[in-house]
Amino acid sequence: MPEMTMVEAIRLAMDEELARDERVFIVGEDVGRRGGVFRATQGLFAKYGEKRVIDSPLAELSIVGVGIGAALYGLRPICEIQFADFIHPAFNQIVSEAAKMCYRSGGEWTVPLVIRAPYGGGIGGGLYHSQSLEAFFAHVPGLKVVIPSTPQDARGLLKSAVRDPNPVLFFEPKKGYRLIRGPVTEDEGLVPIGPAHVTREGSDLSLFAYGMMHHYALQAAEIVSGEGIRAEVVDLRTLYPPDRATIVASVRKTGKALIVHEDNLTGGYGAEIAAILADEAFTDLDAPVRRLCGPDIPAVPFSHPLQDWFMPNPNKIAQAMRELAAY
Amino acid sequence: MPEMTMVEAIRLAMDEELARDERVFIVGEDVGRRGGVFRATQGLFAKYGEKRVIDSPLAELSIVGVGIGAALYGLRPICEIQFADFIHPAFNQIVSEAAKMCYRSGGEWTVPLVIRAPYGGGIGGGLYHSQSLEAFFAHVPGLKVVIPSTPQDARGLLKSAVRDPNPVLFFEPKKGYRLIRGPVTEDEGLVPIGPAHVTREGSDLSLFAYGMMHHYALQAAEIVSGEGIRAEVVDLRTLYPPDRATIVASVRKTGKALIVHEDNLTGGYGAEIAAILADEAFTDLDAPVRRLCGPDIPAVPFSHPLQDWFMPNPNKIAQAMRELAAY
Amino acid sequence: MGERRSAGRAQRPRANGKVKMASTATATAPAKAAATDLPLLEMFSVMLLARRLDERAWVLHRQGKIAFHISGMGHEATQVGIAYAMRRGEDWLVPYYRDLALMLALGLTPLEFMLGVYGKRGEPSSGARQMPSHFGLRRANVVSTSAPVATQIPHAAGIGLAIKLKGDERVVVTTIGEGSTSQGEWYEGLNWAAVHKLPVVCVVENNVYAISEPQDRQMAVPNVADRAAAFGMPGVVVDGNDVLAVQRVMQQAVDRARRGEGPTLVEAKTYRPVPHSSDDDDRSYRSREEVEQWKKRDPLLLFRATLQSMGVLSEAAEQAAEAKAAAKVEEAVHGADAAPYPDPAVEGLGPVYVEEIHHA
Amino acid sequence: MGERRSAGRAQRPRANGKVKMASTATATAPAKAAATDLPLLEMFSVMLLARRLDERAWVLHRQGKIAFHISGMGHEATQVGIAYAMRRGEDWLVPYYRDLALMLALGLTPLEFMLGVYGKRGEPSSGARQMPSHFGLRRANVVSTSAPVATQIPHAAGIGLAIKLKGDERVVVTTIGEGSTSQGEWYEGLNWAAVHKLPVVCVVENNVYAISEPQDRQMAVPNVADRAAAFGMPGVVVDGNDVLAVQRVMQQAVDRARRGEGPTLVEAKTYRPVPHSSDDDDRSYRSREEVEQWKKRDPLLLFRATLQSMGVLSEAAEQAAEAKAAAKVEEAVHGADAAPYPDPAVEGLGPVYVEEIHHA
Ligand SMILES: Cc1ncc(C[n+]2csc(CCOP(=O)(O)OP(=O)(O)O)c2C)c(N)n1
Ligand SMILES: Cc1ncc(C[n+]2csc(CCOP(=O)(O)OP(=O)(O)O)c2C)c(N)n1
Ligand SMILES: [Mg+2]
Ligand SMILES: [Mg+2]
Repeated sequence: MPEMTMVEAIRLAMDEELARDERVFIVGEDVGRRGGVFRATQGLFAKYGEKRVIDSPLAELSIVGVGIGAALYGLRPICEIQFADFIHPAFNQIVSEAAKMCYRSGGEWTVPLVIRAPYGGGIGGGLYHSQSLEAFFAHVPGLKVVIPSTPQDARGLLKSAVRDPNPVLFFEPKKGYRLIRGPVTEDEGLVPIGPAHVTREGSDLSLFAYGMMHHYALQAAEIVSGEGIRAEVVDLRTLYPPDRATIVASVRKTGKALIVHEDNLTGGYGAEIAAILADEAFTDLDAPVRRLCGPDIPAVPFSHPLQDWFMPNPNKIAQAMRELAAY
Repeated sequence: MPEMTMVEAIRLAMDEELARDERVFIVGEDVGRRGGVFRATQGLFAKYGEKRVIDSPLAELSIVGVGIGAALYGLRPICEIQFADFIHPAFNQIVSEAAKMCYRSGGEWTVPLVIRAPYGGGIGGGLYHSQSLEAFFAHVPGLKVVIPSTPQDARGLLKSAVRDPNPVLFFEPKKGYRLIRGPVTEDEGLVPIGPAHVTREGSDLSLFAYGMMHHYALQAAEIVSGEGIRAEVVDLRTLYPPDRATIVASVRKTGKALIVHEDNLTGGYGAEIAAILADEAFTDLDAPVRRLCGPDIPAVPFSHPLQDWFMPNPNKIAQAMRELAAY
Repeated sequence: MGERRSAGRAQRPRANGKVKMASTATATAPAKAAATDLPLLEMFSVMLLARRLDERAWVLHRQGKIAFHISGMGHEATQVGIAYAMRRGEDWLVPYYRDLALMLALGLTPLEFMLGVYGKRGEPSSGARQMPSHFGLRRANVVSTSAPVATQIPHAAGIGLAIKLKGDERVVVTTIGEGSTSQGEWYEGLNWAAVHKLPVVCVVENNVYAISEPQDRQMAVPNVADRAAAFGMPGVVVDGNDVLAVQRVMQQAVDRARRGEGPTLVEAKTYRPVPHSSDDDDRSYRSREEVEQWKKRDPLLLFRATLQSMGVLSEAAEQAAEAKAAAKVEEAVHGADAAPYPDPAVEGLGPVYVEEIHHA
Repeated sequence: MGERRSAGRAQRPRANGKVKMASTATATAPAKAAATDLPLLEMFSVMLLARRLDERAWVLHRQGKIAFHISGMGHEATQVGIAYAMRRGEDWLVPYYRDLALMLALGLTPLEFMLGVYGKRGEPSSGARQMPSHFGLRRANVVSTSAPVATQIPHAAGIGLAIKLKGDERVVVTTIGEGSTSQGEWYEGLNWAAVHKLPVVCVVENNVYAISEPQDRQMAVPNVADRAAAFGMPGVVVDGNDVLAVQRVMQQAVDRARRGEGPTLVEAKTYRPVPHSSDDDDRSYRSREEVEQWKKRDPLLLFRATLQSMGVLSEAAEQAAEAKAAAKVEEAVHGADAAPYPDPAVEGLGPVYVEEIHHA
């Protein structure tokens, strides 16, 4: 079983899908000769040519809008947004158009589109190259929102996204592009969109996370296991629609929940997890539902001490776990 | 004390602010001669002229973007978005620019801007003239998000918004524009941005709502009061930053919470309220935190039976209250 | 000639929003010659049907039978001219809410339109989920459209890109109001079409107003077609009240696109003689005299006169067309009146997602 | 003449992204005449300082002392030409990330720049909250800028609107890359400026590439200035490597704006001789030969030659300027190196909101 990095797994998934289905094409800024600023599409332009890997104008709303049009015609576009932070110009196309097309036409028109966007902080990117934007979109019926945290999931979920008849927003934890290595199976390796993944079993409390934070959660769980705290870790993977059953089942077992994300606390994705638990797992809860998130400031600041202060990390998570376990 | 409708109170507030401060101006589609499609600016063009009430091109991102520029120069723009549903093209300007300007410049540059937008369903507007969009914005540090539910609050909060040195998103419950009448005091009538308002005291459960839903909540509370259920009703008014203290204090007293909004349930604003309660009021909760919201479909459908099915109403709320009270 | 390149003589809207219409005196002569291949009476009938249906919708609204109507009145020549330059069953359309005549020409039935107006089950655009006239018709390659203006333009570019990538010999036509060309969406979509030389024709139905705002609140150029220079594509102005002139200009643009020579921006100058929608009151922003002026250039009257002068439209034929339209309208209203409303458990709940795509 | 109206002879970038530069042989002669009023040596010194600071930032990056650098190299003539057409303390600027020379000309100190590059406390644009070169300088009327491209253009229009509404005699200048003109934000912002005849000058610093994408991936017109036709404003192409030509064109545009005659789109054709940023590797998208070509048109060398031929720049004066620049760079690096980092409790926590506005 080959080992590879996140970005290699993502590239592999696109390579496989381009080879499998001639309707698939990639469109975005610098995805062609340049192979993408993170090299996610490296080599694909040379291999598949300029009709399959298309350098777009520097204009996100039309990257998505043109993708929608091509999808309506029957193609399977993969749109790359260079940094998630630059997805906002396309907000109207994503929320008003891609997400609502199926419902508004009674299923007559559908948008089989993937939007890939590197997201997240800790890479010295400052306010506009570090954002976590899942909360904006994990609220939009008609969209699916996926965040993988391992190479195997990245490949398998991206392939599923390309084959999905609905629009899928695929946020990639860019800090993990090269940092995270892992095995990738040699089979088709599809991972279904929908189910969360319990990546560590435990009985004392449940840790919910995704993307880079899922790795930190696992590390934190390891740290506190030496102190006798048996944490269960759930990699949410598909944020929208949320996998309510897995989330609730975990807290049924552990009675305590800590949710971790990089995005701001207030109105963040963790709020929905907490709300699900406060309703559906109410009688199982033995402690307040806790959230460890980015502070409520506009985004991750640039200078290193500020960035470090903003970002959750294994030690901060471990500390929150200790407090929760002691509750 | 004069009685007036919501839209009259909103117009009055703008009239007063235009008269008070010559830096204030209005910009938006059809706000001039036409007086706005809801007549919110009626008469102001005639009274203040085309330099204070400016018909913009049909382009929301630049309505907001130009407003930001004018605010940076020292003016006090009130931008009207004709329907909240059409705010999405301006998402980038609001979220990347207006909200982050102050922080990113260390307070050197600030954006004293008001964005008014009629929102909400029940008016036969279908998918794109009925949306409730507060959840997208009540997650953005640097913005304030306000939703009034009475003429007095509408006037007082809008005047405060115009005087606020920060960008304020002011969502107006358009179904209530003419439906809701109420007294408006003859004094300055400022209502501070920030505090929620307990509009009915009760001890059995807390109802959290805003905009049109606040009225329905009051009506529902009245319905069930005959059955011996004493509901407390909280009009949230300022959604962001949320008034955590008032929210938690109410549930400290009642032990139960029902949150009502028109917007989709999953990832809606109610999730944050539930999350706050699941953390800070955990030991006070006697029942699951319940949310009564629009279903998770893209938006309010047009045809009347579909619209009625989508929208919360006093009876639906009363029923949810009975269930919660009986828990 | 009813059309001209945009660089030609300017047609500057005055501050009060009035546009001096280009004279069409010279437009009909060459049009007649070229028009012989066209099914002129059929075109007239579609325009007439659109007008009568539209008028009836206003009446239904006044009677309180329907909640909302947004009208295509005045735009019939532009739209039927567009339709008769397209290859049915081949070419694609990404329309906007005024395109009733265009939709009828492409196969929308009067009953289907009325079902939409009534918000009844079976309305093909959206199953009555959307407001009326938010068109879409899969069987006719007409893409579903929404309310936020200009979002359709990038879609048209994307369809054009897909046509090109697949090597199909198709063209995609998209329509939009002149006010909506102020949106960045319009600019970005047409820029794509130009950069990639896509088979896209964008028709701006310039009716002088965007709700209350006259053209000069939207742009500092006299013609929308002047904006084509920004993209490096041809821009053509045509008299939108002259169906044959529009048809001819569109045929050139569509043929050009099909030959792989790239997109064209067509501006059809017309007028909206009724309020923006049933929610609008246009008295605050324009005079009655200005509106009355329009009647002299009512596209239906102009086309009737042309056909009469060509000897194509006898009085009997016109009466027959009127009778047929009236019957169709009546039938549609009855059908829609009798039709059931959609059911929340069916049309309400979904589909938010699909499991499989059955088409395309 | 170093400039020309955009309708003039086309300067089509070839598919490989190369642009044939307009000859400036005729540009210097009239420039010299007009230039006598300008502080030529000062202008040269600013260009030189910008270049040396910029070079040092690349070195610091290679040494691992700083995390990121985005360069203005090659753009010095364009930017200093802009600055010397503006009224300091009066006119406003909404810049973009390449504008180091422009910022220095308007009063940013070398230390302030270096504090930004090091992410140190006291950096005036953002207190080191933003990445380096995301300029902003309240005391010089330079608005804070962000990373998403083109968002600054509507701001400039809004500042122009405010200037006009207040009746001030000011002009707002805004800069942007050619690739970023593909954004709807750019279109909408300039459209506003045109419709309302605002005192706005938009300068496109056309360096042929947007990261890896040559101009022809962004637009099907040979000149960005051609796009001015869409707005009904003048579009001017100028040799962006010729500081005096830029200054002259800018002076005309700024004067025009100040007279209330409306906005101008200026396209300065230049080149980026270095990678997009310290994160970029440009070898995948252009040849070394192409980059080498640039050296012949390095704006610093061109201006030096001009000044020498004018007899304004002696060898001694040049050496003095170099020595001064070197000393300033050294001092700035030392200052930044020694400066403290920002403190999360201070610069991290806020201000997210303000209670009161102390300015404007
Ligand atoms: C993004 C957006 N903003 C505002 C509106 C509200 N609105 C609906 S139609 C319209 C005017 C459109 O004018 P124009 O483009 O000229 O088309 P016309 O209606 O005149 O045919 C406006 C402002 C909208 N539908 N979408
Ligand atoms: C909205 C947005 N999308 C993408 C980016 C990433 N990005 C940064 S600079 C750049 C290229 C800009 O090219 P151009 O406008 O020509 O300016 P130049 O850098 O060449 O001066 C891109 C794609 C961004 N900053 N903002
Ligand atoms: Mg119009
Ligand atoms: Mg460039």
